[in-house]
Amino acid sequence: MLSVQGLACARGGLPLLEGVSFALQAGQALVLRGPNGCGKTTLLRTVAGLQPALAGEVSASTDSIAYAAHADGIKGTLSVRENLEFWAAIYGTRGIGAALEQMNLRALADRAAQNLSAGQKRRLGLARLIVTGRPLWVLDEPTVSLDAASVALFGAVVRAHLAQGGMALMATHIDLGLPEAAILDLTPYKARLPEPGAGGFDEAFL
Amino acid sequence: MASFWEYANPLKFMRVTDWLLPIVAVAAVVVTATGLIWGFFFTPDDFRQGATVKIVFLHVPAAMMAINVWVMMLVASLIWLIRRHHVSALAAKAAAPIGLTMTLIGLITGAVWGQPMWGTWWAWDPRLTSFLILFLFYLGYIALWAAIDDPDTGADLTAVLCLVGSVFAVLSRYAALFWNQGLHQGASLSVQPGTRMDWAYKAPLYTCMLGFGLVFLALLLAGTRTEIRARRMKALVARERMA
Amino acid sequence: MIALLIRDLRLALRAGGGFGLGLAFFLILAVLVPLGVGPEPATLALIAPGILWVGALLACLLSLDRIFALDFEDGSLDLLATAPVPLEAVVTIKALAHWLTTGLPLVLISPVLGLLLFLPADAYLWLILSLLLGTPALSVIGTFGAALTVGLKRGGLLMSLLVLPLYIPTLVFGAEVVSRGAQGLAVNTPLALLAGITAGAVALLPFASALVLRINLR
Amino acid sequence: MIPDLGRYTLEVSLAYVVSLGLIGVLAFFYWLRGRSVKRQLAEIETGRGKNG
Repeated sequence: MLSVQGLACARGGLPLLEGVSFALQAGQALVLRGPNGCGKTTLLRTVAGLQPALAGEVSASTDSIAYAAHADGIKGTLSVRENLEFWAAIYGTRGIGAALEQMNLRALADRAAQNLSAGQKRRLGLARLIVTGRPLWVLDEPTVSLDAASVALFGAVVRAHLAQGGMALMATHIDLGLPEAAILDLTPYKARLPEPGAGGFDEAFL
Repeated sequence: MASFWEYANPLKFMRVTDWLLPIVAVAAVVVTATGLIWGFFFTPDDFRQGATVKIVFLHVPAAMMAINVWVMMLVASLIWLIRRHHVSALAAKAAAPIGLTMTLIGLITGAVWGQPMWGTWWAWDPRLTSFLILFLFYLGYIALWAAIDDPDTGADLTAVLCLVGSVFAVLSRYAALFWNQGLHQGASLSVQPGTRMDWAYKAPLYTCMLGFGLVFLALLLAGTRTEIRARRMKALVARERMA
Repeated sequence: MIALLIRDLRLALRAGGGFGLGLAFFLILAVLVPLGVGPEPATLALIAPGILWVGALLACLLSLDRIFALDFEDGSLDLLATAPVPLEAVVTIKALAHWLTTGLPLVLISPVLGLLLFLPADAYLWLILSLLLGTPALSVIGTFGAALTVGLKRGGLLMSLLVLPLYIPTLVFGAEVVSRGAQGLAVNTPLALLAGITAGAVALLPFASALVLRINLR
Repeated sequence: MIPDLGRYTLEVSLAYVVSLGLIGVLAFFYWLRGRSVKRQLAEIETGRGKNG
């Protein structure tokens, strides 16, 4: 499970969000909403451990998190199988068969990833998430630039993941097609900047 | 209670340097002018090097500062990496162009001096080579600062570069020594090998060294003030955009 | 870890991976130098150690920006940084892959180019040995430079400016081994120093590279 | 007033002129940039004051 307490994070040296708290139990999904630039990506990267938090705590071992941005880290010159086997080896999981099956990629396993259609690529990206074997998925804009069918596929995969006791933390500004997910609007957590020249230590810059 | 680290507060730094900078600047001009005028007009010619000996009053202080500035940048970078005081990182940033200029002065005065003495503008002598390499390190450091938008990322990356660069600069120095035993006289304070430098030269030389140190300090304070303002300006603009 | 190495090697060897570019550059340089300097064997023999070392160094430099840039663009680097492998190990493996695809082929082809440049017969052993000892340092130092400039626009030129000064000690000692070998002098000292620099760089620089990579990914 | 520099007049005076010139140029740029940054910052700060 994941619990976030009083998290504050910054982008480019400026505090962006503060006092963000939420918890996620097994089988739950949480969607972060908010206008562009409100700090969704920053929050996700902080939770994933890519950047340090200004304050607060993220109580999930980083060992439980699989992070994915909209770039999937797929290598075009490697085949579907090679791509997945690589990530399986990195995460120390065995067997990519289940992921191939679930994403209906078995027939494409030996095709180079650069020859896949956009939807197939997306399926490969999702298969990568399954291959990691991690319970907590942290997804940044997972459905951006996808057609309706792919969005539905994405919803089905996340649902299956949740049904197996997984968790998902997602950021988006469009509809994900996951009505059962809880929604957290980040707008109220916008960090209040100190008054200019208030005499704080390094806040003198702000 | 009044800890040294308080000066790492940008506001306090600005307040203190507000009155300190003019004093340092005036002192820098006075001391440097005294030393150089003394050296240029009122020192005898050396019996072997003739009037060229007067170049020592520029060459040695500049060369000394070229190294000292890098050491100062190294210390400032370490302070930034360990204690994360922004003023420290900005001071390192402000120091680099001064160090670059000092290195350049050292190289140019050396060439102008070397021409009549050794009959060549340039020699691949370990000392000269080391300074040329130091010049490249300064260039790289400044270029890296200039290439990065985010101020904290820039501070972090340049600080690591400064650390790693220092190790390699020292290695290069030994490599250059190993590679070619040179023409350059050994100790910087003896004009001729074996004989001690006369006080007639030493006194103005020390004055010039102090003067160059003060010039560096004045420019450093001025530059750091500018960098603090620029940093604040950037933060304000970013803040405006976010609001 | 081995999976990462295999993946990087595969990527380098497949179409568009850029394998062989450094090698071709090294070859072209060895052809251009006699054309510029003149065919005099004595002159060429004199400058051969330096040319071969400078050529190897530039050929290494040429492929450095591929180490992280592609992985950064397609998001793999973010994923690797959040994966259960230490970033220090990732950086080391990347440097190793770079060495295997760039440094090692340079070492293997260098005797042929030595032939073109009339390198004295005594020097071949030292040429191969010094390149074998020195090119790993070039890869590791270059990985640091690549990590330092990974997120930057126009990072390639800047990286050259940052990396080349760091290459100086390796170049000096490496070329010194070969030219001493060519003159039949003792090579122990520069060889030991070269090995020392490589050992130090391989042992310590990955930590700096991982540190700057983390900063760049923030 | 000007000391007799003998055969090295050119070298010595060149060294002095170039060195002082470089320091002067550097100082001038530091001053120039300092002034422009100071002015820009002042503009932003007063702008902020007006907008609340």
